Amino acid sequence: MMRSITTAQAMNEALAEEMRRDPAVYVVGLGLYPSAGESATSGLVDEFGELRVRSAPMSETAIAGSAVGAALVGMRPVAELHLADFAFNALDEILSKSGKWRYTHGGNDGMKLPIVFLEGIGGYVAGASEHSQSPLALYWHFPGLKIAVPATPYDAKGLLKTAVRDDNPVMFFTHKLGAPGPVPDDEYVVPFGEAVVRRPGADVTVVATSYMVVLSMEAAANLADQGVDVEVIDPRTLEPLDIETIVASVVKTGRLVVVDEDTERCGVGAEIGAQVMERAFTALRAPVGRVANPNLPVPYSPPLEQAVLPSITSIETAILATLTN
Amino acid sequence: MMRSITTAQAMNEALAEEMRRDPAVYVVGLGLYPSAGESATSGLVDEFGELRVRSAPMSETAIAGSAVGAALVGMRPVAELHLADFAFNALDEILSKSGKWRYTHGGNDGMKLPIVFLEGIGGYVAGASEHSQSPLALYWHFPGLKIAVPATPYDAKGLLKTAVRDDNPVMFFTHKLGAPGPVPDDEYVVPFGEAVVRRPGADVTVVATSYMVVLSMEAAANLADQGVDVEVIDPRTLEPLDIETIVASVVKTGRLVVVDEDTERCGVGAEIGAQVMERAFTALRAPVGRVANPNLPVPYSPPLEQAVLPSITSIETAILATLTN
Amino acid sequence: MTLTAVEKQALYIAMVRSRAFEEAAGALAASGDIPASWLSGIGQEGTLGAIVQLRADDYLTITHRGAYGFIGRGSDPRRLLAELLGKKAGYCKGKGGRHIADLEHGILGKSGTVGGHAPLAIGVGTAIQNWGGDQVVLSLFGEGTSNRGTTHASMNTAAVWQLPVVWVCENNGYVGNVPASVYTATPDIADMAASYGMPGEVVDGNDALAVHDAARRAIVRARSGSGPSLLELKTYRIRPFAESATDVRDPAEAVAWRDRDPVAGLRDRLLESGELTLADAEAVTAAAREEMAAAAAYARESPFPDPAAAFEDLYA
Amino acid sequence: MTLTAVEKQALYIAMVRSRAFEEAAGALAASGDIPASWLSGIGQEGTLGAIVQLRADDYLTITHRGAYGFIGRGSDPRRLLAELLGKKAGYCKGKGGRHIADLEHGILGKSGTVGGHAPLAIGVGTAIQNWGGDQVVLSLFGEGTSNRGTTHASMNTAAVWQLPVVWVCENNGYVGNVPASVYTATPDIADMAASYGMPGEVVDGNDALAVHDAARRAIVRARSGSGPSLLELKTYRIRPFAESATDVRDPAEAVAWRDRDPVAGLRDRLLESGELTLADAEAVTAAAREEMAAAAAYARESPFPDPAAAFEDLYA
Ligand SMILES: Cc1ncc(C[n+]2csc(CCOP(=O)(O)OP(=O)(O)O)c2C)c(N)n1
Ligand SMILES: Cc1ncc(C[n+]2csc(CCOP(=O)(O)OP(=O)(O)O)c2C)c(N)n1
Ligand SMILES: [Mg+2]
Ligand SMILES: [Mg+2]
Repeated sequence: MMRSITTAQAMNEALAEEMRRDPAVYVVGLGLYPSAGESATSGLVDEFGELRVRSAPMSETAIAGSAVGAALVGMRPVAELHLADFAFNALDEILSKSGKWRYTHGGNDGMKLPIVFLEGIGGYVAGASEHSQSPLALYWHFPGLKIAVPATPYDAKGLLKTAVRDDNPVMFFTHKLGAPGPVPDDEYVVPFGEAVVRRPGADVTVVATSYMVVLSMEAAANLADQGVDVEVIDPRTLEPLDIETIVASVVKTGRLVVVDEDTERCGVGAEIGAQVMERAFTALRAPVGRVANPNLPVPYSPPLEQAVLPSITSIETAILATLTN
Repeated sequence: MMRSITTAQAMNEALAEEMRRDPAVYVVGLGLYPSAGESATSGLVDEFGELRVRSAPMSETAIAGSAVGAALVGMRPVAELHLADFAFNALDEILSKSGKWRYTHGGNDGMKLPIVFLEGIGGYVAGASEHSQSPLALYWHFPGLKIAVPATPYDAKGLLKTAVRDDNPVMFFTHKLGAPGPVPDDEYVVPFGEAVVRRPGADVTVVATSYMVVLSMEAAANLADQGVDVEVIDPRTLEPLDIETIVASVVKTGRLVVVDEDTERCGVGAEIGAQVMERAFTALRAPVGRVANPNLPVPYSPPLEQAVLPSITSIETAILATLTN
Repeated sequence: MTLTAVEKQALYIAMVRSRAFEEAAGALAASGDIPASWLSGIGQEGTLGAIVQLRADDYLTITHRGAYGFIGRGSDPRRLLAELLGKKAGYCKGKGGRHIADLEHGILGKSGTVGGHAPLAIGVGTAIQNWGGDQVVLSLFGEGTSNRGTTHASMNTAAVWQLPVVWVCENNGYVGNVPASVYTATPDIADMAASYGMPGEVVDGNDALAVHDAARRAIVRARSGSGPSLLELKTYRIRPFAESATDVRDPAEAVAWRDRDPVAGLRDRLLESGELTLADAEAVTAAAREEMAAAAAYARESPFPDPAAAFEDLYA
Repeated sequence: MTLTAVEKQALYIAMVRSRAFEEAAGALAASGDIPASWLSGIGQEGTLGAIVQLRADDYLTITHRGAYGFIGRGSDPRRLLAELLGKKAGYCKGKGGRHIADLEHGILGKSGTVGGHAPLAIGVGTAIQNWGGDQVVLSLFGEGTSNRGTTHASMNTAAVWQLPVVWVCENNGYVGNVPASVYTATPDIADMAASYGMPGEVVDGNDALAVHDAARRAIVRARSGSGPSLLELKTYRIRPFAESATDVRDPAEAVAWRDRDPVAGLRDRLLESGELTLADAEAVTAAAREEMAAAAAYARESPFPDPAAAFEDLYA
């Protein structure tokens, strides 16, 4: 059986299932109860109690850092940091105390850090510069973190379950926007490192994650009317990255556009472009196109925000540019 | 007249000169007095007093954030954050309160943020994972910051003076290693955005900053013996980046290797490679080579550290690889 | 030092204008004219008792909540509302939305992270001290925000450097729907002052005159170079966390606090003492409502910025 | 509760072994065998009064300074020194250097940023509380580190959640060469406890028995589920900030504090009370020196890791 549910509901189910399965799993975050409205953690406190659904003082540092400490002694924390913008206050904890900790200590005594950091990303909601960011490249740049970027409720649920079971710190990013989608009743997981071809095509490869998949699919549909056959690939996780699927596609199409809501410089597009160049240099018939935020803070006013963030139009333009090149 | 002085001495001179020139300039940082040994701030307190050479409590957040507040009301702070690794505790202040602040507020009433953030970078000194990082891409990824990465005492002095006079936040990175070098007695400044060709060459373009320039020059010298003519370009500032000089070189050589001590993923090499691909796709005769930390924390033990960080050998190998490609 | 009748009237007018602004902003949020949400400060206008006594050359750091900081400092309501509507005429040309700066009135901008202002406040204090000026900076924060490390590091630094900062914690008892007992271990945030060897005082935040009095002492202290203080104003947020949010707090609480409305409270006292007539009070309210209605109309009619403006203002 | 003679002797032995370890590490730093530097804890061994009474299943978060945490918990000096020399046999296979973890003895690793451990400590406390265990976590930090936001946010959280954490501030009066008055506004870090409604106590950190006594109360409190406490140990670092650093402190200070050496102090008291004989004392010292000399030899002779090992251990 399939139902159509939101990403938040899908994540809520994933957390409840994993918390039932494993008593070491708990959730910690700001204002987790009493809550109003639907979120990934809504209602969990009723089933699991206040120790396993911990409403924390207002410190991202304490939330993220406590997750590290608990993980080191055998718990499996899910740290809800609300927005990626707020998590800048916890970057020492996330980058150095989580991502680098195991390696720094040589994996002492089988050290493990099974932590999931939940962060909301994305603009298009007039959130302005500090409630709209999608700093994927920030985390991908640093070693030791896995990175999940689901684009659908199905993937959000399946990837979150995988994240909770992973013995390493996982950054789990969900976008503020996104439609409900089909999710099976039966349990399932989505493995890390397996891209999905959202739309097969022969002319250009588009790589996109999260809400950018939605925009890219629309752009691809529009271009199909003009006879341009776009293949849209959603890697679902950036780390590990299913570069093989991307490279195979580029070998076929000869052209690549990476669509990313984050700022462009040293971004996801630069990295995927570099990896593709390294592996399929001769296949590339045009420079890798990058559709991204042109290195600006996200402005508040809707017309300005539209000008800065990727749009269906800007994706179409970039795709067409790789064809004329 | 030229003297040979260290980078720390050169920076010390730059700070003293700028503090004499402009009473709005002041320095704030951890443990600035009493100090022992030579640093960029040594002795300044004797001339300028404790208000303009502020020894701060041990909080990078307070140091960086106070610089923002002071800059907003007309001061020109130089915030000494010691090591880039420690500055992770001040990333909300640096990324959001400095880099994005002016844009977020639409430049209200001519808002300016003339701040210099000093950060030490670099490995090769058995500093281990949290005293060895060079997170250039972290800062380059985010909007609104300028980035200076001097490779010589000459540039350190001249760029620092430019940084202090700039009306925008400038990240100023200096490496733990580096030899003394010639610095004129007379006053000078080094402008932002002007690359230097450290070594002209016809076969391959190497782009490197900071201590990577030293290693790249040695690699180039070694390869010259083998008949490979390497051009080494030092951009000196990443933001603004003198991409024209780099592109002109690649148009000439057809081959590019970017050497960067930072982690590779979403790094400086990916970005420069992407920009070159966008502007000189047809000139590229081989994929852009990246010599960087292969996405690992910097390990402590010297043989391990050597295996992870760029070396003269790994640079030579990468250069030769682009030639055989 | 007691306030003159004129001073009290001025304070009252500021509170009424602030309330009227909040109501206008709330209406614009409800009508969807504000593309994001609005975090109402209704019920917390007692804080104006501190703000109105700042000098023109003093500084204020605000929070995410309410507009009394701007109104109390003399910002233009039209440009405030234009900003909230994302219009070009706004204080930040539509780029900031709730993140408003008004440097002319000593308000340096709004941080998206709560607690982001405290480190900025010590920077302003640094500047004042280095110039040898006698200005002060008044720095507001919520009791939830007291949890953050920035609050601690900044208060400590202000105390060590003896900076002219007046820390004002507006304790409205909640972070969103979560009561303070879930995130602070002691009932009084003012207790933090002991860690820094500075005065700490609990004040009835809904009594604007009591706030005025306590703030006066702290401001005098700061202005004279004797260093920072911490005031904790006990108050209550009447509206939900944000206009877009659902309130699950016990409604009886709001009812009880409404009886202690800081605006009505001051009005009643001034009427009683004869420092305000009923006619004057009504005129003040009517004028404020009219002013804010005009500001709302101005904001609504004002044009959006040109999309090309998105590419301006990053660097000075 | 008074300590038995055996317990006092055990404490004394731990202190002597710690001192001997420090001396060995200092010598290896001086000889260049340690590729980086060493941050000596000589003079601060009184802290062992708290550490030695932890149970085998308790936890400890250490600081950047000294090795008494490891020695007091039972870590192997050979593997500690091997790690400092970057050898494969070290606790972190040479990857960590001063950043050592010994999970077997409840030491979870070392943060490169000071103050990085406090948030970890509350996570360990969370785990204990969720399991319903009666372990405690003892969390050390320097008085300079008290300035950091992590310290505040973690103490507040520990207090709100009533976690079994014993916070121990080792106040040695300096951050590098900078005296405490330059970075803390009050003389006593213990004052911070008031902000969190938890007990705060100043203790003579060079009196290991006094430390033991105060820590015992805090540990009992934590173990029984009554929540965290803060102890401040007044002490002094005899060596420079790091072995590689120049000391510009007034040498008279060190002379005065040497007279209050915690190791010699305990020895003298035990000799006086007859709980230790001079012969035993000498034997303890000789054995410790021999043990640490052997450990140093082991570390020196031990092989470096294979460069290929650099590519292991990132992910579990
Ligand atoms: C660092 C950070 N974390 C979380 C948030 C989300 N947030 C916005 S307002 C707020 C509540 C702050 O509570 P308090 O300081 O008591 O102020 P109040 O809303 O009650 O006025 C929170 C958690 C944020 N903006 N910044
Ligand atoms: C976040 C951070 N800032 C700065 C440093 C550099 N540093 C290492 S130890 C130290 C001094 C800490 O002082 P204190 O807490 O009093 O400990 P002590 O060295 O006196 O034992 C500093 C500043 C660091 N490691 N981490
Ligand atoms: Mg509140
Ligand atoms: Mg100290």
